[in-house]
Amino acid sequence: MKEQSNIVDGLGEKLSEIAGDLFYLGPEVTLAITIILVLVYDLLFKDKKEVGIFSIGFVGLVFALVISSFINAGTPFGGMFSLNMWNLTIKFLLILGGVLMLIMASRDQKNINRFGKSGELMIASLTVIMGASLMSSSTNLLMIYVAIELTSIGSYILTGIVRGRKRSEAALKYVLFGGVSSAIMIYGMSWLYGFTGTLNISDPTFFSGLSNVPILPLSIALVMTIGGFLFKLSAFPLHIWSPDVYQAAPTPVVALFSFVPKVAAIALLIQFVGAINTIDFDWQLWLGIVAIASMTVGNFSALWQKNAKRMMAYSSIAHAGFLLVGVIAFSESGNLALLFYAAVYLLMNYGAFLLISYFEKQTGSANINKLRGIGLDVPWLGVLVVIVMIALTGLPPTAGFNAKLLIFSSIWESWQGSGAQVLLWVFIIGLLNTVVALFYYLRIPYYLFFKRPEKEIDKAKLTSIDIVWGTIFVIPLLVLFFKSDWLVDFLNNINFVL
Amino acid sequence: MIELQDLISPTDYDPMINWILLLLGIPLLSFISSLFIKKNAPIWSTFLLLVNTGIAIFMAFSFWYGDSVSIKGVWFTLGDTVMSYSFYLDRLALLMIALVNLISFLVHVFSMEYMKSDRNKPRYFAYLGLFTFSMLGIVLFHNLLLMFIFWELVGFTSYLLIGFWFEKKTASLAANKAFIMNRIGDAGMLTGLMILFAQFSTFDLEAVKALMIFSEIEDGNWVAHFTNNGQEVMNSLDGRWLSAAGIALFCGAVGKSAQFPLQVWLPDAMEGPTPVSALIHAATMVAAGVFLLARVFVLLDAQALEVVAIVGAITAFMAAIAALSQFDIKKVLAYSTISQLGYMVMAIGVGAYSAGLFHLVTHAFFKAGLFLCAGIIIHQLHKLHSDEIKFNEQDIRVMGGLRLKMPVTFLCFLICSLALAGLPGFSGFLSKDAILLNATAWAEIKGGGYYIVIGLAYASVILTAIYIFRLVFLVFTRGFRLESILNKPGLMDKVKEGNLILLIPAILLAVGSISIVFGANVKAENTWFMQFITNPIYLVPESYAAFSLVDLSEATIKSLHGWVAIVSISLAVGGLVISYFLYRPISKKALIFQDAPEPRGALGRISFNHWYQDVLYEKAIVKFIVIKGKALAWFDEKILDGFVNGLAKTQVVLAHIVRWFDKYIIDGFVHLTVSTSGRIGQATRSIQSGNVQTYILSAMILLILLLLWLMI
Amino acid sequence: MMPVDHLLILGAGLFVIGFIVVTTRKNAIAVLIGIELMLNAANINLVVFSRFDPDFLQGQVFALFVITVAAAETAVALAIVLKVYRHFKTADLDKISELRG
Amino acid sequence: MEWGTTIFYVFGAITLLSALFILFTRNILYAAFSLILTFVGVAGIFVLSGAEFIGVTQLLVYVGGILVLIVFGVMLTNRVKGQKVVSPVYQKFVGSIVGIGLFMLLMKGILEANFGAMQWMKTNEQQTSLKRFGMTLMTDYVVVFEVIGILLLVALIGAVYMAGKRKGVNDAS
Amino acid sequence: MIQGILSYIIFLPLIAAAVVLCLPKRLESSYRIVTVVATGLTLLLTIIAVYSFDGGIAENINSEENLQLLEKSEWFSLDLGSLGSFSVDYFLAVDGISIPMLLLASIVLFIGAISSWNIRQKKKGYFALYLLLSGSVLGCFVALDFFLFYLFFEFMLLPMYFLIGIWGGPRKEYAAIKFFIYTLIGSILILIVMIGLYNSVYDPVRTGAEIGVTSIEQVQTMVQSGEVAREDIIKSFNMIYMADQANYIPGSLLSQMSGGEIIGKSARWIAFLALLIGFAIKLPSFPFHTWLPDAHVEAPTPISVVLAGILLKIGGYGLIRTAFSFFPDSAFHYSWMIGFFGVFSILYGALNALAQKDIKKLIAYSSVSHMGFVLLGLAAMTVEGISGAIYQMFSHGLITSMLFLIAGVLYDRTQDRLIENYGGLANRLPRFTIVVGIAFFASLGLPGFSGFIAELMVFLGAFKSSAVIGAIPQWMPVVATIGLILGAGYYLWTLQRMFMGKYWVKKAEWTERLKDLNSREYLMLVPLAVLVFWFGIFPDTLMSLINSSVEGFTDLLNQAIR
Repeated sequence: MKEQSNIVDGLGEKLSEIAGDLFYLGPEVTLAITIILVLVYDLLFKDKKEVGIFSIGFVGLVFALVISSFINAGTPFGGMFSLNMWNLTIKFLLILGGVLMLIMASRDQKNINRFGKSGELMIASLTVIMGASLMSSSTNLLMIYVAIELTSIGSYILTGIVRGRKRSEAALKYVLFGGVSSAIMIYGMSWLYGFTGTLNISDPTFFSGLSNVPILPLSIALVMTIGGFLFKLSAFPLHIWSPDVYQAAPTPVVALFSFVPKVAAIALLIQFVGAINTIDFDWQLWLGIVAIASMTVGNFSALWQKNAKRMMAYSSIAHAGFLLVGVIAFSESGNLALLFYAAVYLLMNYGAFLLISYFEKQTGSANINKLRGIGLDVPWLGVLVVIVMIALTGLPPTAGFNAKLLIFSSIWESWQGSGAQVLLWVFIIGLLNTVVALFYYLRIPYYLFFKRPEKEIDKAKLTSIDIVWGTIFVIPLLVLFFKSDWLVDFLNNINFVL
Repeated sequence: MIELQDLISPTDYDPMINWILLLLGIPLLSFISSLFIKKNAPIWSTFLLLVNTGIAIFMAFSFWYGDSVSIKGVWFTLGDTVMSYSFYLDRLALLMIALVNLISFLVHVFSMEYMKSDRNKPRYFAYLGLFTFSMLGIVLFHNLLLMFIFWELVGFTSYLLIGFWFEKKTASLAANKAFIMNRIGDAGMLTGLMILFAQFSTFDLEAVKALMIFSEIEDGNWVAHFTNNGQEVMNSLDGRWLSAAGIALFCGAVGKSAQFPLQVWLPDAMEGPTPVSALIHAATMVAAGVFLLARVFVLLDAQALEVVAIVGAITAFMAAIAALSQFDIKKVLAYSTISQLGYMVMAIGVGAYSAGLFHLVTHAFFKAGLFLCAGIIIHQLHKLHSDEIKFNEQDIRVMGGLRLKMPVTFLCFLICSLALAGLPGFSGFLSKDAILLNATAWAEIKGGGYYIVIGLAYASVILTAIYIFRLVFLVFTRGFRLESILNKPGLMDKVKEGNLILLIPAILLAVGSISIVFGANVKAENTWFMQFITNPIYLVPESYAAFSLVDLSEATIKSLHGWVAIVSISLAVGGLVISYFLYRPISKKALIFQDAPEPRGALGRISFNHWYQDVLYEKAIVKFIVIKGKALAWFDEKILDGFVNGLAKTQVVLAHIVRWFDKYIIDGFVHLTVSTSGRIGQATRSIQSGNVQTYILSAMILLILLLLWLMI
Repeated sequence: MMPVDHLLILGAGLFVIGFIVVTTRKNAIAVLIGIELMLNAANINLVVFSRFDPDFLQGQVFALFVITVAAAETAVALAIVLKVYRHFKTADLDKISELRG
Repeated sequence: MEWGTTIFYVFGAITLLSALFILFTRNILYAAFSLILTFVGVAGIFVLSGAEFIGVTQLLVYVGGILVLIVFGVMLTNRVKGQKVVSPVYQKFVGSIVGIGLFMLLMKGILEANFGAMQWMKTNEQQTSLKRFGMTLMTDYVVVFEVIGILLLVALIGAVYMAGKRKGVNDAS
Repeated sequence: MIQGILSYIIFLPLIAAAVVLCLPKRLESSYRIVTVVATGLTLLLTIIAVYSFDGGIAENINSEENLQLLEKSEWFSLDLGSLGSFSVDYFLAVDGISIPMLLLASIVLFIGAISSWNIRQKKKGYFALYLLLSGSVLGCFVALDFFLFYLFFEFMLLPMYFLIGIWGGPRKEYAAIKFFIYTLIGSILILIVMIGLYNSVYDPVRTGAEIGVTSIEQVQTMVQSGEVAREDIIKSFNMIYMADQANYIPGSLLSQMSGGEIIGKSARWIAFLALLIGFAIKLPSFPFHTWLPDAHVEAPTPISVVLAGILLKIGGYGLIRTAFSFFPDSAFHYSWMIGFFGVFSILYGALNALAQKDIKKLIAYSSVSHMGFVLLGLAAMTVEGISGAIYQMFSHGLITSMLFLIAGVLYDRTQDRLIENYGGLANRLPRFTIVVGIAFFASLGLPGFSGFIAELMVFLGAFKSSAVIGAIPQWMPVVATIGLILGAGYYLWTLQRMFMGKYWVKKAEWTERLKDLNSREYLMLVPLAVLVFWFGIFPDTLMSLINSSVEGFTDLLNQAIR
């Protein structure tokens, strides 16, 4: 850090340092540029913008993806970010999530219109991804706040921008809930600042500052701060907004919501709990309860949902709980398991939403009741649905099983190491939750295959390319079960660099 | 220390095995082939049985004086335990194969005529073949496990044969009853097998006997010492298991030999064809229990033997009482059979091993004879059936005076009856006398209440004479009561004597019931049978063997010899006389016998209903089990499954609770509090889900709660 | 100078008032006002702490950004409120609750 | 008591009272205008705490920007034809209970934490210069600054798009 | 011997499933041919495998040397950082415990395929699912890597779920869901233990390779004494290693030496209980059996056959292979309870069967009763008991398949399964009656049939147990003999009500539909009957395969208890 007396001295140095560090934010910069490009394109052309907007967005994202894989670990901008291979991988996954969302959106004319007629939806999506990508690596409370807000505002827009009574309602709820959550979070952050005098959580003074604070104010501050993260993670108790939003928003957008902000928040939590570990605050217990509650509430509430997307919202709440398990494990293996889980979750969740969007396309609604008997007409799609649902439940032979296996193994290991009861409960309740999960995940295949169709549905709407895409989304789930070492070794190589 | 493997190791090739296999193979062939060749099945299987009988008799004669032959082999291995099989041919076995084959053959012959008009003849003869096979199996194998297997097979064949006319509901029910009652006994026997196996690790009877000698009672524990493959083995069980083993094995006999309390199946088993009754339910299968007891005799300890004796005596007495008042000719004979089996069992129980077996053999002849005679009568009366003439041809109330029309049958029946009653000159006297002699000696030694046991036995003697001569008088003397019942005089003339195929077996069996066959001596111990088949040496650890058989046979018997014979003869004659006065041709009872009602007096009812044992079982046990089953099914369906469904429901409820939680605690916790604080009006207006403010509120509440949790 | 604690209590008071406004006012815009109050409460804290952090002024910077973001958020929120109003003809949140369950 | 301290308390009182007024009034317009007062109070506190720039920004952005937005919002979403723009109140009871509980909790936290005694605060307070502030903003926080730019841009586009009458992405439903 | 024969056995049905999926709809009638041929070839391969199996070489159940037809190659290996690394092997092999199960599975699957001949609707789905089911069932019995085992174990559920749920009876959905949920709860418990186990067990061979020591014993002593660094320890899913207590990482929760505890109870006990419940659900034992009657009643005939014939056996096999092998000490500790549940199931199932009106339900409850013998035999922990349990599984598989086929024969003709709706069928269907008689008497344990041998062994072993090893008291087998009587009771009663007496059926039109067995039905029933006879008369056919492995297994139990 610089001498205070001579501020202007070293400015040049500082600026060049900033310029040098800029590469670390390559993906974000790329996304920002893409946003501008989309905007400009949107302004320049009047009609038939679909191809242009899609290709700009796509190219931008892919470019960001490529760049993200070239970045090295480091702590650019004076410790505002802490990039390690782990959260770079997360970043990669986040951007990949964006790419896949675009692909999913391009499978449906309705969504093509939504995204392509005008650039806003694309811009907002890119913003969400950019925010999430920043979120995943920032170690500065201010940066965290801004990143979360960036993601949030993008999400509000994504929810609200498409017309519709329900969408507007959902967006309003979202924005109000989000506003309060972020207010709570920064209130907590302000205390943390008060405790430590620094916003940089990787700064040693942050940690030492926290160590001297009595437990009650410390807990208040941490709970409020983490509360803001939980909002992005849509974990209990700040999950309540998500079913409404998921039900209303366009399916590809929901897919984005269910992955990108969540995983970013998990990455953030990992950084954060790393900074507050071993102080008085028993964050493992706290997050453990949150994880258990998320899994339980998510799974149980999903049981009797009639709308597939709403059901998936609860499912994603439950998965937030599962992801939290990896955080709680708080170990190298836990992080690895989280990466694996995140990758698999990306695939299965996107797969699920893609297939739901197909059915939506076919039946015009995401209502599970409408799916009666379709499985027999489009058997291959039905099979894909079964695989995805099994993966989401976490049963073999899908990668969902390996993901659960790894993540629960890591919590087992942590428990063996520390003997903290909460870890055992997380372990047991988490696994038992799978049974509950099966109930509702199987409802979709159940309706697809067991129920008599109500009426003849128009099958012509699905093209073979749709099927191929569905397959491409789903098959890795099987492959990664049988050769999960491919992914794990890949992730391990990354970790070794760390 | 004795080596187990030496005892059970396979023997070298012995040509005897061929004979044995032949003996077993021919009936099996008869069974299988009869099923396929249909038309000529009766003659074919009878022929096969003739061959087999020939072989059996040939074997009996040629090997009688030789040493016992033992052939062993390995059936299968279970871990390092060798499950061996072994054949054992001693005199008892030789005698039994001859007896079984002979009677089976005679019954085959008889059946050719008796079952002539039945379209399921091949099946019938197949069953007979299977039965003979299984019965011979019991006799030839000298391994408890294999005996048990054939034991069950015999029960199974009996089930098939009792239920042969399966269209009759009573027949199928009787078959079930027989099988289940046998199964109960078998379950007990299986327990015995478990105990012996746990102790000796083998089922080979010879080996078990040899090892039994080396077992000891130590501190109330029954310890078996031996080496197995050179390794020392010390198996120890509580001493009471020794008695339990004996009693458990006896359970098998109780089932098969129709002893109290499982004897109820035998009277019902008369639903089967009469020749079957003669073969299975009189001569052979029911005697298998006695045979088994004889085989394991040396393994039974004092307690077990006591139980055997008491059960035998009780059975003998109860069945004899029951036989007094039956109207069905076969039922009388059935109860008689039970009673006589009770004698045999009691004989084993009192240590009269050879006497019991002797009675087995004599009884086989005269009881089979009685059944076949009854069969002839039934068969011939059945021919009277026509469109207008319908009656129960087994009911003695319709019979009478048949002596005139069926003289040969009458003669045979009479001889067998005399043998049954135990009058001198007939085989029954010899064996019964031997049993009573031993039993009396036994009671002498034991004293006290044990006299009651032999009291029952003596009482049965007189009762036997009464019921069997009741039968003789009512069936063969005075007029044909069917005429007066149906008001059709001259019906008597239509009754014919049975043809030779029917008669010859009966005649042969009757001849076998004359005592000369077993030696021209009035003293049982002087018969060739008692000479050759002698009491074995007792093997049970000494402290558990309460008395010495040697004492019993030598000293006491001699002193009792004279008067036991006298008492038994006078009792039999007394019975004959009573019977004569009650049922003689001109007695009051005989005159109106066609209208004889079911007995009304207490004793009569007990007798007629066989001590109400069936009723008791039906009411108490069967009902209980069925109700229990139903209750359990209900439990299973409603409670257990309901519980699980309940769990699922709970899950639903839980889901609802959670949703409710989501909705009312997360939404409505607020409202709840609102309403409790008296603002119901506002609450009703505001109870609305989907409200973002309640979301926020509840999220905050939950956050605070979580925070407080941490603080606690 | 006012003691730090007093200012913090003022912040806390503002935060709670904002929270109560958020949860009890039916009107969506009133809720937004509540949120602004909560944000201001946090800002007070930040600025107060920033007094002790003269080198880097992190609290002040934070407060500045909070204000900015709040502005952006309010803009978006109001746009959404208008949108909702077009559909529901009301801004009362208790009437905007079709998504539920 | 010094002057400065008194003014502090005055601003504090303004803030708190006007906030309470917001809490108790039902008229949203009153609330909105009362909010001005709150903001002014807060701005005063900012200025007195040595954050003049933030104070000014507070006034500019909040009073000049947000509040105008809010007032417009009120106008647009209520047919203001003479009658009062009232926002009904509900779940007052629970809301207040939770609020008061929260306040107690925060109070307790503040008192227990004893912020005044924090180690890092031992250094004496110093006046800060705007220049330093600017430097910090443009060096240490330049990324945030840029990101905020994007955020504002996006928010603006989104808000305009959503608020626009005939605009909004077409959708059949 | 064919190299990799076990893989062929597993993959043949899977490939056939793919073939069925690829065949166009116009070749619909060929699906069943493909299925029958594939399962038939599987059976053939299995017979070759059994033939080449040497029953005499097993010494110690927990060493790989006694395994035969071994195929082992690394499937994947994950390095989990702080968790250490673990490897999952593609590890197939058979020993004396699995080879009878494999044989049984092949036989029953083949019979089931034949019995699927007249499935009429949605053939492609049916046969593909059936073949998938076949592959996973077979895999379950030969997989010796816990991960692989679990894969097959779980993968069985889905095809079963659909087979019951789509082709089942009126309440198929309910039954399918119930089946799935029950089994899934079980498998979650198994999964929990599996995670605990692989975190506690290391692979001595790979670990040795890591530290450069070749002798397994040396590696084991080094690990036990803590000479090997934690990161060098390679964890393993290998079930054979898990059965050797020396392969537990010292200090790990499930290690016998370290005596880890969960909530104050021995962790090993709890793990054992979890496995026990997991497999007892599958077995099924009281009180986890209530899914069985529903699943059986609603499932189509071939699926009932497979379900009762094989799937239940996975419960028993799993107990032997996992719970008892890994935690012999806990097994001993809980043997009384296991034995009690065994006896209770025997009586409970039998009494329930007595009260059933539906013949399929009756058979289902009789399965509960018969599988109680498996538990009893296992609880005995003696050679006889465990051999008996295995034999009982094998024999029950054959007999119960026959019984369900019989129920199917009747159901095919009249679409009715109520016992009270029939009477005197022996008059009209004499041959069928003979087959029914054979099946019933075999099931009630008549000597000469395989069931008798099995039950006998269980009884002998259970009675011996208290003296030899002290596991279960003598009264248990004695009480269990009541089960034999009740078994006779319900079978004979059913036989009497349905087949004896005057011919009578509820609806007149059934009469013409009630034809005696056709040749396809003979093809299924006669071989089964012959096998039931064969294994009742020549037990050595099977015993020679399993003896030495069972001895090795009991040695393992004995060592652990001492």
